[in-house]
Amino acid sequence: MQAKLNNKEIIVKDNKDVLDINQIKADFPILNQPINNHRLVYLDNAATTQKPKSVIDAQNEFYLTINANIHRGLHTLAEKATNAYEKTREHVAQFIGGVKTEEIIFTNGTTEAINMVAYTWGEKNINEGDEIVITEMEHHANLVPWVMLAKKKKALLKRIPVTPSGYLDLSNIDKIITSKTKLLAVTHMSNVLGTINPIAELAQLAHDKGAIILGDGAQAVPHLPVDVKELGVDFYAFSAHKMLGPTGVGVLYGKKELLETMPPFNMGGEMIDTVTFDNITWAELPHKFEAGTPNIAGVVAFDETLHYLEKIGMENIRQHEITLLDYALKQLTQIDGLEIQGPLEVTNRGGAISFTDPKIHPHDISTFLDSRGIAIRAGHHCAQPLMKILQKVATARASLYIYNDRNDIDALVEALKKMRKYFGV
Amino acid sequence: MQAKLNNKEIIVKDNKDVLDINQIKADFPILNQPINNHRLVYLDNAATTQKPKSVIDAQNEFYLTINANIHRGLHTLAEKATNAYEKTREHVAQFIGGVKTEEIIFTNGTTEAINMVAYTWGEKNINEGDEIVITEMEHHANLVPWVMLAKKKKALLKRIPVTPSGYLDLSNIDKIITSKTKLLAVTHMSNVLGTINPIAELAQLAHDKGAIILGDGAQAVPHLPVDVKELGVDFYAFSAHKMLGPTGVGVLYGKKELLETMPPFNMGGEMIDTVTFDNITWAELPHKFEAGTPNIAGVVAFDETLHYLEKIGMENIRQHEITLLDYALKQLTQIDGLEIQGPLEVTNRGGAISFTDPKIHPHDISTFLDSRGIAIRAGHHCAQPLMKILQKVATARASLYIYNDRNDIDALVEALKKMRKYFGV
Amino acid sequence: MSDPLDDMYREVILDHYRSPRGKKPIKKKDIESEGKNPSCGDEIEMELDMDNGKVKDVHVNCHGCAISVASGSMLAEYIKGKSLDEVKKISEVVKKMLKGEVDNLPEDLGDLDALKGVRNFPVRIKCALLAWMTLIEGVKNYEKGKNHPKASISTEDKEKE
Amino acid sequence: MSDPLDDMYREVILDHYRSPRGKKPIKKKDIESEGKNPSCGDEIEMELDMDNGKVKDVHVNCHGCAISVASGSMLAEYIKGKSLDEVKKISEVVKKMLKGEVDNLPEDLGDLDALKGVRNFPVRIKCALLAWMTLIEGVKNYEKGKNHPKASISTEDKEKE
Ligand SMILES: Cc1ncc(COP(=O)(O)O)c(C=O)c1O
Ligand SMILES: Cc1ncc(COP(=O)(O)O)c(C=O)c1O
Repeated sequence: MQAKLNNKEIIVKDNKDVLDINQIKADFPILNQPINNHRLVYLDNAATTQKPKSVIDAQNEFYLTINANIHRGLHTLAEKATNAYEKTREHVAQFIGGVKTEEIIFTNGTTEAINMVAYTWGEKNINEGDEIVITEMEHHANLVPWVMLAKKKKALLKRIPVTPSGYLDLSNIDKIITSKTKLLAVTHMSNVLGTINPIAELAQLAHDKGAIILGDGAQAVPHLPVDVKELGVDFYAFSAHKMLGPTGVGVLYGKKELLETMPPFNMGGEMIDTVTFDNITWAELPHKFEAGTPNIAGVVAFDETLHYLEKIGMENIRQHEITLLDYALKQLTQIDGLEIQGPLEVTNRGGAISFTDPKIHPHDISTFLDSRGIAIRAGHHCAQPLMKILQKVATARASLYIYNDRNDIDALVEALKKMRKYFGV
Repeated sequence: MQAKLNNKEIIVKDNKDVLDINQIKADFPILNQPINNHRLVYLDNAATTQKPKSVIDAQNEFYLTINANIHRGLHTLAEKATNAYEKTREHVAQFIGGVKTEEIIFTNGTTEAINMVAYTWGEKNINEGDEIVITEMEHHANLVPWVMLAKKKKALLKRIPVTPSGYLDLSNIDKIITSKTKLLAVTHMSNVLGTINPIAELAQLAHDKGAIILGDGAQAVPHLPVDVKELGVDFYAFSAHKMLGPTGVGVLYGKKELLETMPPFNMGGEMIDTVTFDNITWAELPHKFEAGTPNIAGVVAFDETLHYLEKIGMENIRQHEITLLDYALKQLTQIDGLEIQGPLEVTNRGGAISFTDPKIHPHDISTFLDSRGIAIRAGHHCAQPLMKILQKVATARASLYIYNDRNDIDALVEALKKMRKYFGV
Repeated sequence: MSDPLDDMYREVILDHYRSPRGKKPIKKKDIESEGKNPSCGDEIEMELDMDNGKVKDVHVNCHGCAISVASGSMLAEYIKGKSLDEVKKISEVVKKMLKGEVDNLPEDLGDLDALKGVRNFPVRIKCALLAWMTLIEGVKNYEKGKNHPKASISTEDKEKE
Repeated sequence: MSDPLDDMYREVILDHYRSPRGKKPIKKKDIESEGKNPSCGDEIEMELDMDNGKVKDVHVNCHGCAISVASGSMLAEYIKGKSLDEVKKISEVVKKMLKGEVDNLPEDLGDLDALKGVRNFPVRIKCALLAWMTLIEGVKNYEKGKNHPKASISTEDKEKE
């Protein structure tokens, strides 16, 4: 039973699930297993999500009926495989707001997508003295490539700070984004704090100074309705595995005008037009950026992933997470000694909840919770600079998705309440 | 029923299959379907291979029972997933001759593996005036990266020619590989001609001049027992999808001493040690070269792929293909007008058979065969320079694997015999 | 007749393939255009001798598969004597038909009708299109004025398609 | 007692965690070594005051999880008064035990025995190892001669492991 929502209106519902979670849970066979003699409570969704049966089946179906290499083949299977692969591209283009199909490039994940931009657009456009702007809450995937590019090109890396309550501090933004800025690379949603950043506003600021903006959508696309045209981003990257899809599939969206001027990244089959020993011309978009045999089965199964999400509805998913997040935060903030990182206003954040206990290391928290069947993540979450700013060596992180419900939160809260007693601190 | 083979002795058997093909065919459900009202005869194995049920099941099993992100997680699923992923790495290290596990880097395919070497080792070690040696029979994946690197670095790209009968012409090798040579990049088996190149000999020649050698094993590892230590290669690349494995998984083998001196390729999570905004230190091998979330499910299923191949035995697979190739060549050479490209000596070649008809374009050959259920490939096979040397715009290519038998060859031969009549030429 | 293969390789197609029209070189070349289909290796050269707004003579030289050769040959046969407007119109009609955007050719166009069978073989549509796209590009170029270089097209050029 | 968690977090481990030994800074630092566990963020600093071939005093400062802190604390308690040879021997024994290469500790080693429970939690073995690897590296460095800089180790350093 899916609730109808007023378009984009945000409602915190107190006593009712937006989604029929039991029905959804039934689509995920992995959830129906005991872990350490407890029901599995999977709260590590910011790391990777579980896959519904229909997505697993779609991948099987590909291998069992139409497996072939794509693009060059004239035989029946090759044609079917190519059509299925290209159908996903069209679907992705629709899913993120109706962009051109040739603006969608398949990669093996967000990390490769961002590196592709650094190696091609960055290599060509960043020069000595230029400025690249990132934020203090970036994942290493949207940080390390820019640190290294800045070093190599003698460009300046500047950063937008994070306020104590977990938001981007835009008070000095005029000093940070300047006419020297060439690129603003910013995460749409923080994987540590949950913060949803004002991408559209930042895009405007960047464009006003003649810079372009890359959005890291790894945590946003799975949890929010995303329209890259509304956001106004020039590049946008995300991973299928964080949104119920297969591992080894990612997407780089890039504006056609930009993609066309860029040199290719990896080189080999499919991405060339003509090749001699001296001279090479590149294939048209999007093929120019897809060298070699891609993860065909994964891309084909990603089509079903998008269908699954659409059937539930991204607005409903967002609404469900807000409601559950509200429920979770209300209880977690009551637990003795527990510190929550990141914004507490549910309408400005997603479902990644980082927390710490001054007396218990996050690893011990994670091990303790795991013994109760609860899967969370503990560590620096690939955001070491942010950890330093938070003055933590690590945090524990519980992160929500569509199959989580109040029972899962209750299990987490109950276990955390027993934890201090267990460790005797 | 698997024949026992004298170690590495090559025998052409006239009247007996080395493998129990019916039993093997039963492992591949996709083969059991009609294509255009005919039995599917899949002879496009050099492009990609079909997957046995056990490999498809292994991938399912991963998603249905232990799916989680790897390396950083402390919970039960994360630990199981990490162990499964790392088990494949150990298996691959064994499979190619017992190398160190940290010498095995997972990529998304051969193309990415070779580009990784170009972007890291190549970027660091190739300088103006240096020489890179390739051959005239390279696939674009082992050609375009070197053409572009040579251009960028003002290095000289030299090539080992191909003889009319399809072998590397080593008569002037002393003039080609010189003390200026830094890298020899050569395919172990040609995807167009089938030729198996003398990698060990070439490695010796390269090393004598102080150069290193990269072997493109995309066509060799699926079809031959390969021991990279015996071959003496410094780098070696191959793809899972061409050896019954999942799409989106490849391997770069690199000697530890080399990998250690190389800068990383893609940057992000998993491949760092410590990160600040100014300074970054890299993780140890092999993680330094595996940024972001890899194709976990694919890599895990690749372990089962190797088990499947080992159960049959790489020696037996080679023997089966030689026997079938011998049968095929004997008949194909009898067909009016058909020209075979590449060596005719079965012991020096694998099962990729390129052919042309002076009166019928390869595309028409392929369409005609497809209407009879026979899947072959027609085109330049990502080897445009070789096509020029062969003076063909394209060839038709039938390529064998373990599930092919004499019935498949008979179907091909019978159809080809009818073809000229059909086109009235 | 149930074999879709026969629907593509109709006798008239095979006839054009075996003895392509427009093979004879021409002297006066008002329109010059070349096209290629990189994934297939098909290549075509085309020259038109224009007289008083009409196509006086055509030379087509096509290396490729039966479909691309036959398509080029039919083109050569069809456009001879036609006005530039008629040429442009028929090119668009054939393009639309091959891409499945219209179902039938509007009038009786003789041999060209045989190209319909290609639609059942999506990967071969490019082959049939090559000659027509090369023609369209050549005409476009011609209309821009005399000093343009030879027109050229690749079937993988999305924008020009 | 069927919960393996209790087998790792034994009372003696939790006791060392709550009140770690070797916290007091020392003046004479003959051996200095630091270690870290980058994926966890665990960090340890260790100093040894050597006298006549024996460990006269130890200072261990560990920021990390219960296991790494307890392991460092037990180390501090155990090695005080031991000869360098004994220190080296016990370090290797603990390393082997944690990695599952030997089943039991050879003699009665008091609290150290409690570290066995960690073996059921493979991802936590690194945490227990950290202090011992840091010690081994410091001793190695010390034996090379006086002028070596402070030893340092990371649990992700394959070679040093
Ligand atoms: C010899 C050779 N090298 C490289 C490749 C590229 O492999 P992949 O497309 O899996 O990256 C191929 C596959 O066609 C090949 O045959
Ligand atoms: C915000 C953010 N960016 C990038 C990534 C990297 O994604 P992937 O590992 O799929 O490449 C992640 C995943 O952890 C993330 O949370």
